[in-house]
Amino acid sequence: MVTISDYGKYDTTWCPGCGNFSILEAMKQALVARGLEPHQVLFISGIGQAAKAPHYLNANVFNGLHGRSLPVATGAKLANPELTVIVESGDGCSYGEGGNHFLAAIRRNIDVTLLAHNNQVYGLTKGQASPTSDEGFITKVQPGGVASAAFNPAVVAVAMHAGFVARAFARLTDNLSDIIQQAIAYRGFSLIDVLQPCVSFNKVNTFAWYKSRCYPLPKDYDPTDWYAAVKTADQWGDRIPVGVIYRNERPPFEEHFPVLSQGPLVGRDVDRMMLKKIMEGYA
Amino acid sequence: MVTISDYGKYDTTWCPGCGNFSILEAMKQALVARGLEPHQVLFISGIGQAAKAPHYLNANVFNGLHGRSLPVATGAKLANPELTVIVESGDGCSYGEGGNHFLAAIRRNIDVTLLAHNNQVYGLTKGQASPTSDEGFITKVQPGGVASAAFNPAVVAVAMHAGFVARAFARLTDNLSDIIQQAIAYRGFSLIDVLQPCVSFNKVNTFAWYKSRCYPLPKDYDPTDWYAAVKTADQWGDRIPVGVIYRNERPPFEEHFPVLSQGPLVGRDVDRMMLKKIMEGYA
Amino acid sequence: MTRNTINVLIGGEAGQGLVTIGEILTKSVARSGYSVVVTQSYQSRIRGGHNSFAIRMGADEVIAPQEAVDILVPLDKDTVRIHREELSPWGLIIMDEALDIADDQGIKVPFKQWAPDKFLNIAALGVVSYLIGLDEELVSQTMNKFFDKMDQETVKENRLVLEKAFRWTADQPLSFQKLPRVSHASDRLVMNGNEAIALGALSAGLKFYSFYPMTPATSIAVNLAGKSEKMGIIVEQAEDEIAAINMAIGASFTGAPSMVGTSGGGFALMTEGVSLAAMTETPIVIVVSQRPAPATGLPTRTEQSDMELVLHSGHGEFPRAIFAPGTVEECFYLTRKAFELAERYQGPIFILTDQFFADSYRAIDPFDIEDMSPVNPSYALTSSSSPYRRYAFTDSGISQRMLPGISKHLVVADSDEHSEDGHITEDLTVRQRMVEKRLKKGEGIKAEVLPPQLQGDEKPDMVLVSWGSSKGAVLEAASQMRSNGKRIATLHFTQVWPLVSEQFSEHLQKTRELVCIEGNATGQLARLIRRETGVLIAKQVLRYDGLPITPEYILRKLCSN
Amino acid sequence: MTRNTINVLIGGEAGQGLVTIGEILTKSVARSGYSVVVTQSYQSRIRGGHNSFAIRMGADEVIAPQEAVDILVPLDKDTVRIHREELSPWGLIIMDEALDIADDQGIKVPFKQWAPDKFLNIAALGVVSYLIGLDEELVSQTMNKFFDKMDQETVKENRLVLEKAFRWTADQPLSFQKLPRVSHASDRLVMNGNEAIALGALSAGLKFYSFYPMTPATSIAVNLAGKSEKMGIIVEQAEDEIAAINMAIGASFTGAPSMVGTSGGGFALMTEGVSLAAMTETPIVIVVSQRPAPATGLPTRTEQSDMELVLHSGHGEFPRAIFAPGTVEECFYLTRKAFELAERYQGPIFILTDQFFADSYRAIDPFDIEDMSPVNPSYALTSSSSPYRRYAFTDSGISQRMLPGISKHLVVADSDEHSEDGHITEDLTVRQRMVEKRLKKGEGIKAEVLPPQLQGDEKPDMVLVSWGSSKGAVLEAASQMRSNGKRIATLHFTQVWPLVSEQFSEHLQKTRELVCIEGNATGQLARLIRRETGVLIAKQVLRYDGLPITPEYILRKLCSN
Ligand SMILES: Cc1ncc(C[n+]2csc(CCOP(=O)(O)OP(=O)(O)O)c2C)c(N)n1
Ligand SMILES: Cc1ncc(C[n+]2csc(CCOP(=O)(O)OP(=O)(O)O)c2C)c(N)n1
Ligand code: SF4
Ligand code: SF4
Ligand SMILES: [Mg+2]
Ligand SMILES: [Mg+2]
Repeated sequence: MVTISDYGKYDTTWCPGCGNFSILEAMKQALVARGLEPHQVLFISGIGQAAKAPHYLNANVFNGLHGRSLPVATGAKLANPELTVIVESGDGCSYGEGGNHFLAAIRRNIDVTLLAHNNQVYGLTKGQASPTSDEGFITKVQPGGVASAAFNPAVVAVAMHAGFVARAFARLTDNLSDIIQQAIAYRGFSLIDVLQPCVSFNKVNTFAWYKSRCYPLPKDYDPTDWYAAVKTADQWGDRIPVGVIYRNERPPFEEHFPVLSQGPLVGRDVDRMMLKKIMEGYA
Repeated sequence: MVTISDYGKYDTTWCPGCGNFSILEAMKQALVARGLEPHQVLFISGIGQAAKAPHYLNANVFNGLHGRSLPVATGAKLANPELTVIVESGDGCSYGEGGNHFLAAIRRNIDVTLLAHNNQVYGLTKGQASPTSDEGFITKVQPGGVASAAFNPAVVAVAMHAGFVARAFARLTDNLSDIIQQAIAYRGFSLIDVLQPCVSFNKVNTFAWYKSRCYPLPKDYDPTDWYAAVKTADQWGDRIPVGVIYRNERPPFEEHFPVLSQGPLVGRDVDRMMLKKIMEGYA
Repeated sequence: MTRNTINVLIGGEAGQGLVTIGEILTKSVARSGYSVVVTQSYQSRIRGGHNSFAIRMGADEVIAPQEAVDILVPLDKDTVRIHREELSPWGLIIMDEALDIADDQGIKVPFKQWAPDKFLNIAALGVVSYLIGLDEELVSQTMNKFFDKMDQETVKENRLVLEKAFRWTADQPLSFQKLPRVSHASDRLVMNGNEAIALGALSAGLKFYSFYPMTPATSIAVNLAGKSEKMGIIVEQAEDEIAAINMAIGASFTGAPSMVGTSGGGFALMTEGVSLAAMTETPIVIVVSQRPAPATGLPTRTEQSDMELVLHSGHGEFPRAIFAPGTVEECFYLTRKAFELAERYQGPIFILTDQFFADSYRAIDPFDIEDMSPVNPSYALTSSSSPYRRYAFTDSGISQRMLPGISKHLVVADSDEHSEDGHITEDLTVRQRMVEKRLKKGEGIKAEVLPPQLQGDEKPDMVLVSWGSSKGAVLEAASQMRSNGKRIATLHFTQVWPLVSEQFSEHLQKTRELVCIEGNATGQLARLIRRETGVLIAKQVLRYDGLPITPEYILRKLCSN
Repeated sequence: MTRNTINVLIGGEAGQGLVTIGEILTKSVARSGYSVVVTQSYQSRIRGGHNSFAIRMGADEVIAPQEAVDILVPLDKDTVRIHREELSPWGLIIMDEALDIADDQGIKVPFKQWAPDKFLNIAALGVVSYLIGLDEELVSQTMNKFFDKMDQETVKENRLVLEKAFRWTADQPLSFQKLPRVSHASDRLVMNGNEAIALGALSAGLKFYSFYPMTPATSIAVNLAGKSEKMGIIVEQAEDEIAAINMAIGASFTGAPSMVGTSGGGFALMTEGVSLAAMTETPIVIVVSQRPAPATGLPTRTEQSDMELVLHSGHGEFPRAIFAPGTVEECFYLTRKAFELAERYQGPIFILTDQFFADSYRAIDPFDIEDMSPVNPSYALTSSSSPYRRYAFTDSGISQRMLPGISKHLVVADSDEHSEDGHITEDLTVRQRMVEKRLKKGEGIKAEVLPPQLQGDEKPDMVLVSWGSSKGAVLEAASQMRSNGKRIATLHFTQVWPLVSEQFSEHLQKTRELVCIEGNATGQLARLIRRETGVLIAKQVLRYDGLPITPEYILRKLCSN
């Protein structure tokens, strides 16, 4: 049986007090709770502080380019649908540089879990605004405050009828772990937008700021009601709901490929007789 | 006084019967109705059949790369806020290759009108699926039918609280022209998603298909009601509402730049005394 | 230009169906045992404008396009205006009498008398087929096969029109010189460059192809998608080129031999991904199908101006190989070779082609598909050492590759500089060794480079240097010059990187004159050769108007220069 | 290595404030009239790890970093472990007695006795300042200015700690050789490479800067953003690098002199846009600040491995210029020059720098800002001909540029091949002329190329060839070798493209030995020189471990080679 210790313990390069630590813990808990062994899991990440997370546990890892983890995850999952594929990256990575892939992943409903560490700032590059930074957020390169509206990934995902949409708060670790488990279990694309305090660069959306605002969705909340979910996802400000906001039963992308019903592509031979026939079609 | 003929008449490279012709006409009508002279208008486009539109009227034109017209438009408008900047491009250009810029333009609320010729297909490259192609749409590269959900630009834009969101049908030319006028008048980002029959490559979403489905929003429709607008924008299938779906009063992006209150950046001198002081700050 | 071949050019507006007649005629000619080279020229629009489809055919091997036209088939008046002066002295213009053009080489055909307008194409096909000496039955069969799912009624009508066309032409007092009879195998295939790349990839074991549509690369996707279910592969249209290459890298990482295809602008977007493949040491084959640039340029025309781009694409330094096939057979075999190298050296390998070649049909003998095994995978299913280290240092620079999820070994790949175990590092000693490890693989790639092909006179007065798709044109121009008594050799590169000076620099030094022939405006291969050998090729024949290099073009430039 | 300069290295974890002491010390040294070269080395993390800030200072001009450390200021134990062996024989380690390290070159300072922990930095600053001979009052003032908006209480405490540190050090029996007195102007500025680029751009008339954050280019944005309101410019963070360059092109098109800055991976994403700027003939300045690659590589370290990438970036063929400044002054002036060329030749012009240089503070004399006019705009407000043709053919290839909306003339720009009026065309004759027009501009660029700088012996036995940020290190290494009796010259390129062979190839031929010195693993400049001149530079000193080239590194390699 898999235990937390199978996922190891590593030194990190994160700042003391960073919200990333709880996310890492919640992730390990969730993997163990799902009975997944390290080799069954593939983490894919981009570049940023959050994107280093996969280096800090035992699993398969592809730590790719800033903003490009979802396409890598899509290819990886299509080539081996048996892997549990989890993308972990920051808000900049997932919604900024990677915005177009975010839309495409939702449209595909590829069976990948995107866990976005949303600290509303670019951490690794030292504190520029991210797409989720609140309007007016002041940084060294936005001395007059952010002029764009903040990107709300949850409401966009729900509006697009994404398969599974959740918001979480890093320090509600059990709640987060539970959501991660549901997301992994979900067969299709699952988004978990995790609010994560950055103690070094975000002095506005702090631990206390999130804590006083985040409230779990009520027990009787119905995540299958799309229209209600849009409103729930849109909520931001004094009250921020966390939990599974929306889910539906769209078939996962992989199901559209008959070839994948037999499992991974690796090791499949080339059907030379078929290929010969195909070639002869060029006569 | 400006007249239609000021906008000229050109040979096009479009197929006879294409929906683009009516869009071109509606655009000219709208420009004239707004009293805009050709030199006051800057058209920016990407690459595709739709993106050729600006070549077919008299105006300033920047015909850039596939998918990248919104950033060009943003820069152009910021450098000269007095220009009326209109982006015309296809669905592939605007929502596919350019998806990330679509999100960013909405967030900025830059005073640019995006008129997307949405034929639900890649025309110029001969009929591949576009982001707006309906699920199941069959093409030479999607022989099993499109497996991704169709992108609904209107619902995403509304969900993001875009400034001005409209859908139109190319052949309802007057309605379209009216919407274009409103969009140009709107101070902020305006999206007009124009359903446009492609007679060569889209044999599903034909003129008749659109015609039987598109209905104008009722007179008493309130485009300032966000929550209702989400539902309206989401409607697709047997009934497709056309008209101004949503609008709000967010300040346009340009207003965040004090320097722009004095008009275009061109020709401004360098304040050398100020620069000297800045330099001395490095002591 | 030569009477050994016949060059038929069909011209008209986009949408008039000229590609249809062109393809049926090409297939008929090939099935009759002749050799063909097709040149397609079209505009970036769907309807209207002016397009052409030229088929040069011969009993002996035809290797290059030809500008002079022997039979012109204009589907509109414009075609005559545009192509009239290309007509050879013995050439004919086969035109609908309704076109109303007076021309003493023109043959007015009463198409309208035989059938309604929509059969005009078939009628023209019949006339041309008769003129060049094809068998009516064979043309008819080819046509039926082409129109696959047609109702019996139309089949019959087509046949009837063809018959009328043959009969009418036979009755004309024409002395056009038919193709000589040949007894070649009739199982010849008709395939263009992109089709051969697709087929080569399938035979090599391709399992994943991702792309974003872009002319002239899209037809690779079309060819693969059409076969995806049968061959058990995945073909996925990505949201953009960046996604395309990153998806392919992801698929390759988890075990699917992967390829992407695009053209210049799309490739520019992929270059960060190229660097990622190199850093993570993930095998990937990248096809770049060139067209005139900068920027959008001329989307449907041809050029050879992205060689330097491909060679230096991706930030940082890493090894790569670039193949530039010059025949359809090479497209097939070099694609296989590209997969081999990608697997063996675990990184990006390129195939550089162009619009001319992508669309250029040729008659070829079938490949021995049955005897060709897919490329050996480079991954191992078990590891000798535990814990497994993805980037273990070795003498060759090649580390054992494993796949995630296939064994209990964990596979860690990183875009940051990493240690042997794949985890991010800032140890600068490790950095240095990793740079050396990656570059080391370049030596292996170099050791299996395909040398350029030297042909022609042993002691040439002039050596023509070229690469990629211009191969046939250069060879033909050289042989033409030789028949005029000149001593000419050709040195053609089908692999443009790495260049191994020892393989060819002596050939460059043993001649009085060197001429580099390239489809670009700055002489990229010439520059590269100088960089790698020090030899300056001062004289260049360059073409950059969007059209392919032809033997005539080379000869014109060499004489006038 | 030399006793003319003092090299102070402050090391510790990220977040310990070593940059703060480093910067105050640097400014104090500069204001005292000395010359400095700062080398910052840091990891890709926000807290922890090991970073260092080294200040080499001297009364004469200091031009390069130095590895040997004369005063080591460890803020943690790790620093001693990592840097101990760099300590010069006369070097000192200034450490908190609490660090508990026994070292006979170590000076244990009772920091904790003077003030609480948070003043440790100031205390260390005081000790070092005294040792190198700075004036207490000047250091104190510099400190106050640095901590700008501090309350009076803290100012007083800081002052007190400084005083204690000075007094304590004066009482120690130390014979450390202070800097000689100098009587230089005290209005020297302290500026790093990126700051000088930002300032140069402002003085040239920059009005629009768009970027996506990427180390080591981000500090350009930070510098510009901080001044944007005062200078009336727009600084915009884009959603990605593709947007950044396209925005800048848009802004330039409507009249704002524009610049973008990024590093390798971000630049790879911009390359399609580079091609767009070339095709539409839109002026743009592009700063590429290099770091070790491929892929993410080592984000906070230095390298010179993207020269070939930049030179060949963008699909298709078009002219460009690439500047590679070697001093902070050159950063300023070459940025101005880049704007000039961008305006004049209407296309992409590059500045190639790197992390070492981006972060390397130097003491410089103020620029004559008042006397420097902004770059002349290339656009005209009225047109001589009507209708205005954006791409009118001219002898120079340069067409009159106009701006949309400024007059009644319509301005049409196109990414497709276009005719003179800017509208899309498929006329292949026009295509050919447009290619020639664009390339023609390259001749103009070539005519104003900055020749490489030849220095040193007239009849050298060895010529050291280099480019960009390694300038100082190479010059110093050469002078070191000369003082050892060798005949050495240096040939340094501050513009790496175009290369004009006539300007320098004879220098390469008049020596027995050529050595190319580059911060990469494959010798990119050497290759380029061979390509352009035929001259092979067989011997190379390359560095690719992420650290800057130092005089010592060069000497070590040249002796061991
Ligand atoms: C193409 C590219 N552009 C920019 C960068 C620089 N970069 C590295 S991390 C980062 C932002 C990180 O922000 P986020 O994704 O929110 O992660 P965080 O550090 O906040 O966890 C950026 C811009 C890069 N590595 N690659
Ligand atoms: C970077 C890049 N990728 C791909 C292309 C090829 N391309 C040209 S137009 C087009 C799609 C056009 O579709 P859409 O935007 O819907 O316009 P339409 O032709 O349907 O009007 C594509 C993929 C390109 N020019 N540049
Ligand atoms: S910079 Fe912010 S997000 Fe990154 S590790 Fe530190 S606290 Fe966490
Ligand atoms: S291909 Fe379609 S969209 Fe393009 S011009 Fe023809 S009908 Fe219109
Ligand atoms: Mg973040
Ligand atoms: Mg379209």
